[in-house]
Amino acid sequence: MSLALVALALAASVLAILAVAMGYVLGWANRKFHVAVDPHVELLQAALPGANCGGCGYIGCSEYAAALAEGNTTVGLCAPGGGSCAQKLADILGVEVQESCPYRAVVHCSAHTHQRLQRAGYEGERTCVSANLVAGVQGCTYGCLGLGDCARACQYAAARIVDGLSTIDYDRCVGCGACSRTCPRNIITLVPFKAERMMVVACSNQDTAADVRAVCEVGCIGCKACVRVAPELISMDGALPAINYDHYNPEEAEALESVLEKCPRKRYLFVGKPTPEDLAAVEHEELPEAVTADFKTTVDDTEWRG
Amino acid sequence: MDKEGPTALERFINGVLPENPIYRQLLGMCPTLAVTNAMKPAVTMAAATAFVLICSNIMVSLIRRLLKPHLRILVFTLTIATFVTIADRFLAAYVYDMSKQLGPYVPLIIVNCLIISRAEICASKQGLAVATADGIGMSLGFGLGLASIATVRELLGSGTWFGIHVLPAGWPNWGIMALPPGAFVTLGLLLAVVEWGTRRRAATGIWRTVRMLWSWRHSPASSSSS
Amino acid sequence: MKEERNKGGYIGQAWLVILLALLYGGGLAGVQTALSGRIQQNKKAETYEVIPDLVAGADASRTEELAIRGENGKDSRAYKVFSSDGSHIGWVLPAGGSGFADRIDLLIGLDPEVSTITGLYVLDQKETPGLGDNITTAGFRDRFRNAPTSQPLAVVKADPSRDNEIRALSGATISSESVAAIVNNALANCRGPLQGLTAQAGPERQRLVEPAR
Amino acid sequence: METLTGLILIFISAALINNFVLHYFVGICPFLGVSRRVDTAFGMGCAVTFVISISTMLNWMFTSFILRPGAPLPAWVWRTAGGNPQTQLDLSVLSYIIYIFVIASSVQFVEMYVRKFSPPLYKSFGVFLPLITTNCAILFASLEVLKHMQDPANLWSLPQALTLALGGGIGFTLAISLMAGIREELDLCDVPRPLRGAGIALIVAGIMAMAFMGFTGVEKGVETALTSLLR
Repeated sequence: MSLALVALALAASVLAILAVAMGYVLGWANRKFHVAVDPHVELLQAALPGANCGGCGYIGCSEYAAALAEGNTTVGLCAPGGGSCAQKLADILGVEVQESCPYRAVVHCSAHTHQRLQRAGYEGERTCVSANLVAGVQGCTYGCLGLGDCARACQYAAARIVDGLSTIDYDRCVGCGACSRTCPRNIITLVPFKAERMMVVACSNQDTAADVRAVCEVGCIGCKACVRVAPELISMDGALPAINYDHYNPEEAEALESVLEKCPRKRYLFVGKPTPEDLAAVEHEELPEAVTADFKTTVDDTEWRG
Repeated sequence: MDKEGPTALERFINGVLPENPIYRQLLGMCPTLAVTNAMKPAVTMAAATAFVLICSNIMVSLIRRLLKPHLRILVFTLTIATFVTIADRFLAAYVYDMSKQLGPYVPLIIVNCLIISRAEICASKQGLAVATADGIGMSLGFGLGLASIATVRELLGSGTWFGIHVLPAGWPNWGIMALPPGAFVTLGLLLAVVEWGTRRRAATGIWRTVRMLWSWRHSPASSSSS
Repeated sequence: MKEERNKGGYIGQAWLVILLALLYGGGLAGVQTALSGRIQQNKKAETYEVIPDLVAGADASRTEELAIRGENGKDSRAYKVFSSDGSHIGWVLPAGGSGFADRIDLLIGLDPEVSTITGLYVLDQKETPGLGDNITTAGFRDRFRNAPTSQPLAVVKADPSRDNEIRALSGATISSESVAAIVNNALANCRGPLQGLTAQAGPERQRLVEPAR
Repeated sequence: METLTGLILIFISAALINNFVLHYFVGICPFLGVSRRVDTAFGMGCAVTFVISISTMLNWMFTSFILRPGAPLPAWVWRTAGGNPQTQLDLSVLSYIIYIFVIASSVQFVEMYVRKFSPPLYKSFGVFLPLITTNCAILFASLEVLKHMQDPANLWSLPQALTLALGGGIGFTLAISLMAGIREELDLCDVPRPLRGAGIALIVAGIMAMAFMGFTGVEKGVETALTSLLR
């Protein structure tokens, strides 16, 4: 037979045999090495938003789904998913949703640039993590640097730098905790929001009164007035008061109001969704019309992976 | 395929400049660095990649309905490997010295991320016309990228362009340009230049022409069926 | 039920892969038979074009390819070169070895008695551009012409005093030494067998053998 | 003795002198993409070394029995088919398709195996495995082996092919880990706007390639040293 014919037949048959062999081996391996994946996990993962934001304390949605399947975590931890997602998870697992309040980010500093004293002219890299390495960049060694690491880290554009201070937009914040992880000074914590607006300690300076007054016009001087007013709610953590949110009861407003008047530096703030009065205050300002990107390519928003 | 999916013309324009495989998507880096020490090998590689990319896009979009999800990658690789072997044998037969100079980089087109990603993103989902247009556009963009890097490296490296002496004889040839470090640095700087160019997007005229094409495609009068 | 379909079906599932494998295997074999003739031609032509330059007065089309067993037990190819009137006028010996950066492949032209080198050609090299790759220039290759093969070639920086010394390329000493080393190895390995073949062919004119198609 | 020096030479040349990434430009996509942090880079390097060894071993077997000119299988088939012994039937045209087929299947097999038997290992570098099928370094190693199997006189044995694969893999891990270390420092530096991301990574890779170029020519020195040492 001619060389061409035999070559053709041999080539085709070698490839076909290889395909069959590999198909068989892979099929066998697929069955043999089949990892017993709990069917629930896929269903749970489908119900989760899949943002892998870490708000539930697990590395990603798949981790949270696996933990849910094993049943050693509660249903409502998914901050971005919110109530609807919690309900879906509960249906899959057949448990009822216990009421768990959403966690939101809170910045424990409220001094704007003009209120911070002894600020050095910092010309380095415009990121908090770099500025934090420089010793005398700012009088207060605890407070917010205002260079926007948290704003960059937030997937939901909830954290913004307003006049040098990181402020959280509670309409957008889902409590994923990305900002609290990136802040080099660790002054952003996640607080369980039992009500629309919660009272928080808006300072994290642990120094004595004299040092605080030297570096900040509004910092908490640790005078313990608040602890005397509401001992079971507030306790001193070093030189700084800390609210115990388990005992925090949003209904009994008068106790909270009394703490507010007693505090000489007014460092107890109510943070949360804007109240009707706030909205009325900004009624007359017209909003900048949203500029839509004129020429978008699929490449622009893909995270570059080389 | 749903009607408002990308039309053939849009995929073609996208492939050449806005989503240029080398400068914007950073795909197919291995051949880009390896063969661009002179124009002739770069153009040959671009032609070979074009042939493989277009044929594999056509083939994949033909059999896209039969594909099983978990065997998808295996089928793509087999198809691409076949067309690469055909291209390699064709080069060895008709352009032997170029095939010797390109050496192992012609078979390496098989694992060129550009071709597999186009097969995955576009060809296995779109119709024949869109897939072919995308193939042509992407290979044109890839060729453009290769040619630009090869021009810089050959001019600085040996003062020639396609072998013709362009720079004056007094030009000291930068031997480094033909060597690996030259390749890395040239590509890095060119990426920076393109990045800087696209940043000043509104000003440069080129984007106005592309936007005009883009708006022309949107207007109903001209929406030809893809 | 998922288990069932999977067990019986994993070859069934892969029917598309097998079908494509058959199709592509056939296609490639077809392409191979169509183009292999031309590729063989190119490979052979690459060596045959150079033979007239290596052995003066050679007629490339009459060259005959032989397989000889070298002293180190490894057999390699050798080309018996005939002039246009059919008389045996020399040998061409392919040789290869490690150069400065990567492998270097050479063709060495020798006279029938394998006593002097009549020419040298560099087939393939990846030496440093601008320095090492000057070994392909005629200037360097001609330095090997008429060098004796009795004792190994030595590479010297200054002007060669004895006839088996070759002047090195400025700035590419290691490349020059590598080329000389490759030539020495090839000659030491194949000089005996080649001389044997010439002697065995003997004085009468070598009958002309149709060169391998 | 001679084969030992040969193996050491192949290893050193694949790992340092002709480094897969910095000399032959293969495996650049993961080299630029995954080298953000040293631990992920090292994980990627180990995954590549592991897969490159397995696939090169399998591909060596296919090459030596089917693909090389004058391989036993086509010769036997050609004899039984009664073809004249003058011409030779060789299947080298199938080499690319068989190599990539073996690589894709072995990556899938390794992924299933690692997922079943060592979940922690799978958690650390399992995510890289699908990325490896489109990695040029794996195929390049098999192509190098094929290049050395063309001349029936001096064929490469399995140890030699395996050493090349291991050397290449370790060279790749070395280059990608060095790159990751440098790029972690780069995050705190003030890189000009257009150079951010790929631009600066390539320039740093260029400087690293220049450093690795210092190794060319070391092979001859090592060769002479080893031969004199072992004599």
